[in-house]
Amino acid sequence: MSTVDILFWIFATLSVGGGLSMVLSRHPVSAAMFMIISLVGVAALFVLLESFFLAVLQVLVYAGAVMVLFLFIIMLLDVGPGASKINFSNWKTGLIGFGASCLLIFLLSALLSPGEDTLSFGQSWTVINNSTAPAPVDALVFSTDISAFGYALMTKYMLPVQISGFLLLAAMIGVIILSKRSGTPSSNS
Amino acid sequence: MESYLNFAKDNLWGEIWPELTLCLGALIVLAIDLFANSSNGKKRAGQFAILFQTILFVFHLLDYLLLRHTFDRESFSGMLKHGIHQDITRSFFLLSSLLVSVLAQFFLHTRKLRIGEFHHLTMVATAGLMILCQSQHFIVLFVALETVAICFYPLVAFDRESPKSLEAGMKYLIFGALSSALLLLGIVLIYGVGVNPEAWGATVPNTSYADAFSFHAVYQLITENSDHSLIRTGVVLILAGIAFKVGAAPFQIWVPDVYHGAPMPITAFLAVSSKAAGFFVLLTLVNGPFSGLSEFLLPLLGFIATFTIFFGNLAACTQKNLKRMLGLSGVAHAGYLMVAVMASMILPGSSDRAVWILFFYLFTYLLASFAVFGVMTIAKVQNDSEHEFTDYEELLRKVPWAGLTLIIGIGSLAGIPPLAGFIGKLLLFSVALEAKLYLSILAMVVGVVISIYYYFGWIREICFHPRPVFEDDDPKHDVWKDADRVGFIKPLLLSLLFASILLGIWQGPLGDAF
Amino acid sequence: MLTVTPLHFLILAFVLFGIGFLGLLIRRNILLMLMSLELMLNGINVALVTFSRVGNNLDGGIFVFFIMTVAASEVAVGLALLVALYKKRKSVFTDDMALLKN
Amino acid sequence: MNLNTILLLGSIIVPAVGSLLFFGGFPKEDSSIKKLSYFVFGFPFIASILLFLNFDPTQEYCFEILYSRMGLQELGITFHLGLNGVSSPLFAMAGIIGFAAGISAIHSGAERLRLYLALLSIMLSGLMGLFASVDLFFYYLFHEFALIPTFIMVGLWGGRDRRGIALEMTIYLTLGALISLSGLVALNVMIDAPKFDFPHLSDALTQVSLSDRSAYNIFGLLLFGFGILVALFPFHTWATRGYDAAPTSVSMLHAGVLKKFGLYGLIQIAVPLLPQAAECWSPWIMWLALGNILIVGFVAMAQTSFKAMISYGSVMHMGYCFLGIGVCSTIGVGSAVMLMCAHGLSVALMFLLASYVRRRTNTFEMEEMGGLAAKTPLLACFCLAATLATIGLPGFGNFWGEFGVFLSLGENKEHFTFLILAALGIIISAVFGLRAMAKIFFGSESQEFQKSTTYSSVSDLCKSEILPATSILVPLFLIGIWPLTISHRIDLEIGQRYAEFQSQSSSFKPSCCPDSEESTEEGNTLLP
Amino acid sequence: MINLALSLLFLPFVSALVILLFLRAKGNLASLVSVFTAAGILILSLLLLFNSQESSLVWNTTWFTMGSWELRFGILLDDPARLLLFIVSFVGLLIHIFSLGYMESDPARPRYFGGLSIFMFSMIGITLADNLIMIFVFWELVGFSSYLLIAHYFQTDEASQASRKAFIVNRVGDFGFLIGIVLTYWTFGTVNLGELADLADFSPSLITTGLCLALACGFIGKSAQFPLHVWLPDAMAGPTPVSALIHAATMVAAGVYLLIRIDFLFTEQALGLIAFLGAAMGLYAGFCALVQRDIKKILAYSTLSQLGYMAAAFGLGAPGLALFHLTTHAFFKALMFLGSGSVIHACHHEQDIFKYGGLRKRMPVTAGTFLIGVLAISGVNFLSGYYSKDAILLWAYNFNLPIFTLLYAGALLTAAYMFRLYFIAFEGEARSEHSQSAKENSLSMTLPLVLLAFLSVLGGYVILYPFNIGSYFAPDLSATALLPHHMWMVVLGTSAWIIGLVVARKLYAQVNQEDPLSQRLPGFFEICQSKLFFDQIYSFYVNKIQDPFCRFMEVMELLFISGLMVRGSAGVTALLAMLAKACYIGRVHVYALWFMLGTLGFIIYSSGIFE
Repeated sequence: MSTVDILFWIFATLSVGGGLSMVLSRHPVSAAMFMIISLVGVAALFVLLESFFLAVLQVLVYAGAVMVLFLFIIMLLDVGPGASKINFSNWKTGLIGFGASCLLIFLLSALLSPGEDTLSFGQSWTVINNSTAPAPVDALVFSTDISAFGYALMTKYMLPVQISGFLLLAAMIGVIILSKRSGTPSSNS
Repeated sequence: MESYLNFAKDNLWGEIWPELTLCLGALIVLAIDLFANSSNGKKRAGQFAILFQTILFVFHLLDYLLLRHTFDRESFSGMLKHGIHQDITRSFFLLSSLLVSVLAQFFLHTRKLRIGEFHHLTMVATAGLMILCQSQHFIVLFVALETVAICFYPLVAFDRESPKSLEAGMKYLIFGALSSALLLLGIVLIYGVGVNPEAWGATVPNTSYADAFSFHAVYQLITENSDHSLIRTGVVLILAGIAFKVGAAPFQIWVPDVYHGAPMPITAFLAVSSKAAGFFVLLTLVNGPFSGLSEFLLPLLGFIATFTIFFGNLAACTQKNLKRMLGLSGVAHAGYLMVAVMASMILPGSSDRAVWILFFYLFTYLLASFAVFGVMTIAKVQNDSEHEFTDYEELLRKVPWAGLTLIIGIGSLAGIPPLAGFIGKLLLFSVALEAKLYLSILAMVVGVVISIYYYFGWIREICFHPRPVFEDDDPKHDVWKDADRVGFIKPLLLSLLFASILLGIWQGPLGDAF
Repeated sequence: MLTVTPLHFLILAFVLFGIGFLGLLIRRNILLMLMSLELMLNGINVALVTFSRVGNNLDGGIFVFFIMTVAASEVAVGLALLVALYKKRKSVFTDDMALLKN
Repeated sequence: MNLNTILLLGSIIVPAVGSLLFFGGFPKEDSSIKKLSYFVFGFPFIASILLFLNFDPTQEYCFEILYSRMGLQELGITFHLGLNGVSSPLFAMAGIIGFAAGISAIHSGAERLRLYLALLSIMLSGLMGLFASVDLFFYYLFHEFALIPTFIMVGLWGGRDRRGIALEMTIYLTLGALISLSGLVALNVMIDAPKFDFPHLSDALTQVSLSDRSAYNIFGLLLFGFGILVALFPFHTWATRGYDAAPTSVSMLHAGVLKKFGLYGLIQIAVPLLPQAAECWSPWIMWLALGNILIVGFVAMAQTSFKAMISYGSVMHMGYCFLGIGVCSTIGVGSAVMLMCAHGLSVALMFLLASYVRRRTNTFEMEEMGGLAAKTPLLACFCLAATLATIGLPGFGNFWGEFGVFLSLGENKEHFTFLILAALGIIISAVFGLRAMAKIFFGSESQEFQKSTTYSSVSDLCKSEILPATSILVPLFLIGIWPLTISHRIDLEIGQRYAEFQSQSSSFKPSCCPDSEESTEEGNTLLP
Repeated sequence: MINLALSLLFLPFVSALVILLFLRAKGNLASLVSVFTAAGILILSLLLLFNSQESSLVWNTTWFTMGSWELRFGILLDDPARLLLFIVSFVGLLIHIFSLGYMESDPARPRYFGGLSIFMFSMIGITLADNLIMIFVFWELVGFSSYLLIAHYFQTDEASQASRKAFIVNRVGDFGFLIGIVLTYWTFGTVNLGELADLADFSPSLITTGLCLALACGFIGKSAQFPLHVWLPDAMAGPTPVSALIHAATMVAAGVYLLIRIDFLFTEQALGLIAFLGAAMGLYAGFCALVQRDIKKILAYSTLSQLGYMAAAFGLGAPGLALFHLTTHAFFKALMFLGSGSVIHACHHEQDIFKYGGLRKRMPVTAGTFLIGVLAISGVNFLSGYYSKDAILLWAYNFNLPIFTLLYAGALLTAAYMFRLYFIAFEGEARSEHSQSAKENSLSMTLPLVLLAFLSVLGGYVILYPFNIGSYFAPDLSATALLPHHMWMVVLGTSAWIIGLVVARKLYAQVNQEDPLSQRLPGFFEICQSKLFFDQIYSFYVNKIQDPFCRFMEVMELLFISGLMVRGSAGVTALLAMLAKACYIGRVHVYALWFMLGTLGFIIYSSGIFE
């Protein structure tokens, strides 16, 4: 059992446990806190997978921005545990949901089984340290180098990046529409 | 860094000029809206949007019909594909967007809602839809899909003073996000096998495409490994994501609620553009990357189609609320269209009949839906979400042109000859027969017969004498006051009506394709 | 205990996805539903990164980038909707969000 | 394009244009509405009769019009009009009934008359087109064209429970139309003829051989689809309820003309194209037809309302047409066509006269009438003539059709049961027909009638009422006394189509006697 | 020649059309047109009869074609046709003339005379038709004209009922006739009478009992034979001249004429059955006639009985005798009907014979001619009835004793009820005001009576018939002449009418308003009165079986087709629709469950479980 293994189990427990606690917690604030734990766990897993840039993004965007937004809204709306009537409206739905989710996880995990025999992941589990290696002509090779991301985004994925720009604009406008009082002066009355 | 430039060498932005122009137009609309002070100025933003889209539509038609007869080509490292199908879908979305804008202009004005933002979002969404249908790459597909979705969420909830509208937006958002999660999971599974086939016991395809998200690569992967369970699961999950988009069972459940709450032009937009986009993507997928799995997918699609037809029609029968009814009837239409998709899988070929028939059907659906939603838009129902049968009593007598338009629109949706919708259904029947999809035809026949109940139930209200009103009933709010003063909408609806009739009798050169 | 393999990461990813789904099914609080959705996307991200790492391919990593973007915008819009809805209904619970039904 | 083709096209287009004018509110004054509608309904009437007279039986299709750029090239759809021996009498019939229905509509005094006339002329246009279409797609299209206005008209001007009935009728008919449409499309797809019209399909069938199984299935679809549209026995309830509720002109056009759509389809398309399948299905057709004759006949006897009785009677007589088709011989099918023409005229006349009766008594209930003949002898005359025509008295066209059907049933020994049971129908129809006559016109006046408000003002038929009734009765009578006018062209046409059956049926025993085969042949040599 | 025949056929048709279309309001003109038409018919038919030297006139033209079936409109003027043509035109004219007087004050004269013309047209059609289908066409048409004329007084419920009954009962007979024609066509390949005769000669094996019995159904219906006889007495609700023309002289006789035309198609068994039925009818009708009070009903039953004689003669293989009796019967029965018409007219439409009495003094011509009719029908020696009826009796005596017995009993009864009628109506004292005030009618009514009386007397002398007319029954009569037991038959025949006369004289010479028989033999009277319950049986069938059955069918139709099939499927749809609707409860997490289940389903499907 290597260090990586130990770290994996720790972070796996963190993320899954955080997720479960989030789902089951009573208070929205604590749910948000558990969520942050889970997200940080996932970020740590990204590190284990040597995707350092994504790990950073994960912490910044999710744990930093999104969850803060959540907390902000929770505070704004002032929904405490008192406002939450019951978490499971009735145990039947909860049971069905729980069972269905377990089945889903089981099915998805079972899918991976054909790989087990033939796959020995240890071989491909080498630390990649080729930050300076030139990108290949026909494929984007995995790289820990942030610049690889940058280059890829600005060349091959230029179009999606541009679309994302509009996506963000649309989201922004959407939020404005929903938050700002009606734009036409006449409707203020 | 130079090595990366290879990827950028065919970023041919000129190929997507309509999308770019549309986005530019959207920005200009926003700008006009921003700098306009008076309500008149805001209105001008809308007028500009309509004008802009009209010009773009005409110019786009001219472009590919007269200037550049289109041929199949790719750009952006094979992420986009352009060709006659894509040009047709672009025109479809442009037309639909234009009609939405026109209806919205009236709708927003009467409801005193924001104008600029609405048009902006509509146009961006349309651009996203156009990109979506050209994409040959899962990342582009996903991003475009989400752009559309992100535009739609606020649009559905546009009337922020109405809890129903907001609720519809919320529901749409939750299920949209859920379905995109399913779609993503599917993509990821396929990607996982694609990047490392040996690890999953799959055959390595002899491919020149190193990008595992690319449709070409996926096509080769799937052709080589058509019985790989991970791939199959990925494919069905992607289908689940798209089934949500088109409103096919069992992911149809959100449809009536969202249609119910959404503002009328957006209901139309959802019903037409969003659904059509789903089908265009579905066609691209099942005839492209997933074509190796036809055998496996057909029974599933057959089940989806049948279930969708029955569920949509049956649930629509009991609806009193017209928007819900139309939503469910749209579900049924998705079922019919699913049959066309199946037929296109059975009868392969790049420009096979089934695809054209699907296009034609969607086009007739567009004409009919906008006729119906157009008339519903001009109805001054107190609450936009609550259109009831009784609001349309004796419309034919009160406002003859609107009544006639509505009847023709409903008739075309129901597939009554000699309207365009009938030709669509006829072609669908013929192609389904050719593909020997007898069970699906049976389901379609039964479905259409059930649908007569609610379609003609509505026509009945429009034509016939109302039920007797009792003294103690509240005097009804006059829905049809000033229905003649709707400006540009009247000629627009009448031309839709005319087109629905004309296409039903004479298809002319359009028919050559079938 | 076995050596950790990519399989573990994948199973973890699916577990996260499943927990997210579970949250969606059993929670009535829209805030928590939105969080659950985020959790699902996180699971996908883990899977994607694992595949990307194992397949030695950067496309997956880049996809994660886009997914994060999308997730963030969705949350933004969703929360804005929630606030607007809260103003109308004074509640963040789905039970109070059932105006649209038969 | 000579005069005949102009007449043919005109008889479809004039009503369509007329309906547009009515919709558009073109003639403002009542008098000009009347003038226009006389023209709109009169033109097809005159044109169809002229075309009937100009018909040249030697050609396959007379007065052909062909426009092939209608679109849908893959399905081979073209705009192809023309008349043949079967369709020309039916076309004339449609013109005649259309005229009568139109005139009665003009004088019906319905509310929103302009809309009524507009819808009626759409219907007429569809009916004229239906029988003039060679192309099967347009044949179907025109049918629906005529069908849709019935929904609105039943709902707007119908009788009791009109809203429900209009919807029920439409759903039912859509079911039938869709089933038959899938049959037609299946035929098209499987045969894959270059054009979707009858001559091309039958040409293509000689090259492509359809498997027995699919031929059987397609015929089944066509049979039940068309069967629903024609009110074949278990699917007849829409008709009886619908006609009962429909306004007069609609009942006339629907029961008289539109319902012939399905039979026409079976005769022109299904049976000649799929003869083997027709043979297989023929027991089905015949048993169900017996259901029409006997069961619906008995139900007709139980009716107390005059109009309901007519509705049931009209459905009952459809059974004879089906029997004729079920026999699949020239005599049977030809007689069925003959009966279609005559039945259309007589049923339309009955509905027309029922409306006249109602106008005078304010009711359809026969118990509340009686002795009307004393006040309205002319109406009684017309009604008697129509009733007798319906029950197949010689001198009216119906007789020839029914007799021919009976005759055709005798050909095959296996059909003897059908012959006996079907012939019972002549008694059944006489019973209810004459009972109605006796209750309405004969006997003493009922107390309800004497008390009714209209009692004092009851008068005999006026000119505007006589005109439509006469225009139907005269042709019916002419066919009856000189049937050769239409029988020879039907014979020529059907004889060609059913030549195959003729050769097959010679292998049947031609007579009912076990040892008669040789002796009949010998016997034939004796004939001059 | 042929033009003559065709104009003969269509003259009354044109006349009917003219009257019904243009002369609806002009009673006098209409009646004149009709009478002149009848006169024209007589002239034309006489011209035809005396000009046609060939044994038979054959002509035809295509009328209807359909596949292998070609129907020709043809004329066959052979011996029986000539005779019937003569009877129809001659009796027809007389009755037309009589009607002029009888219907003088009727406001609906045009309808009446139009109906008569239609009848003449159809009757001549039957006479001349050269094939079975054509006969059937005119067969139905006479049925129709009979319906029309019976319903002349349509305001009375009686006429309305009777006309319907006549038509429907005739239809029942026609049902068999129709099937017979169809069978004939497919057996012989033709329905042309001439060709049929040739074929039947050539291959007798084709003839079957079933076929000819089916054809005979037509006869049974039209000639009102057992069991379809019920309509004829009721048909007396029509005007009396109509009863004379249609229901005595011509139409009902057409059934016999039909049998004669197709006699070559009959087998032994069929003939035997017809003979037996006829003889039984002769007796049965006699019993019924014995107790009737209505003068026309007595005559109607007497007609039934005489038709029975004709049927018996035909069944015994002597169609000539049947036709001979038909001829003489036409004369004397028309005479009696017209006589009764004259009485009824004079007595203000009083028809009960017990309300007459003493009419001999007031209406001498009517009474005298009526007596001649009574004597003729009773078979008084040397009158026409004597020859025709006794010939039949002799024939029966020689060939079939049981049938003879029946017929002879019938002959006794005939004399009894006829003399009963005569005594009650014409002798004694007037028993009502009407009969007291009765006066002899005008010339237009008495002239036909006198003419017919002459014929009733002379009609039996074959020698008087021109060859063209009497040639058909001549052979059979000469065959009868050669039979043994002539003298014995004279004795029997004479004793029959004398017994009848004596009994009637004894019973009915002095009567009140009551029938003396009802007091003397109440049981017998009741049985005769009941007419063996035929009417009750039929009305039981109609009211208790047919009507409930129809209502039952209606309920079944409502229940199973409208209800179970149509509403049922709608109900199932509605149920499913409610189920589908119930899915929409508006809760997000329930909707999410759909997604979950869908996803699970999809994944399970992808695992290949369903393959």
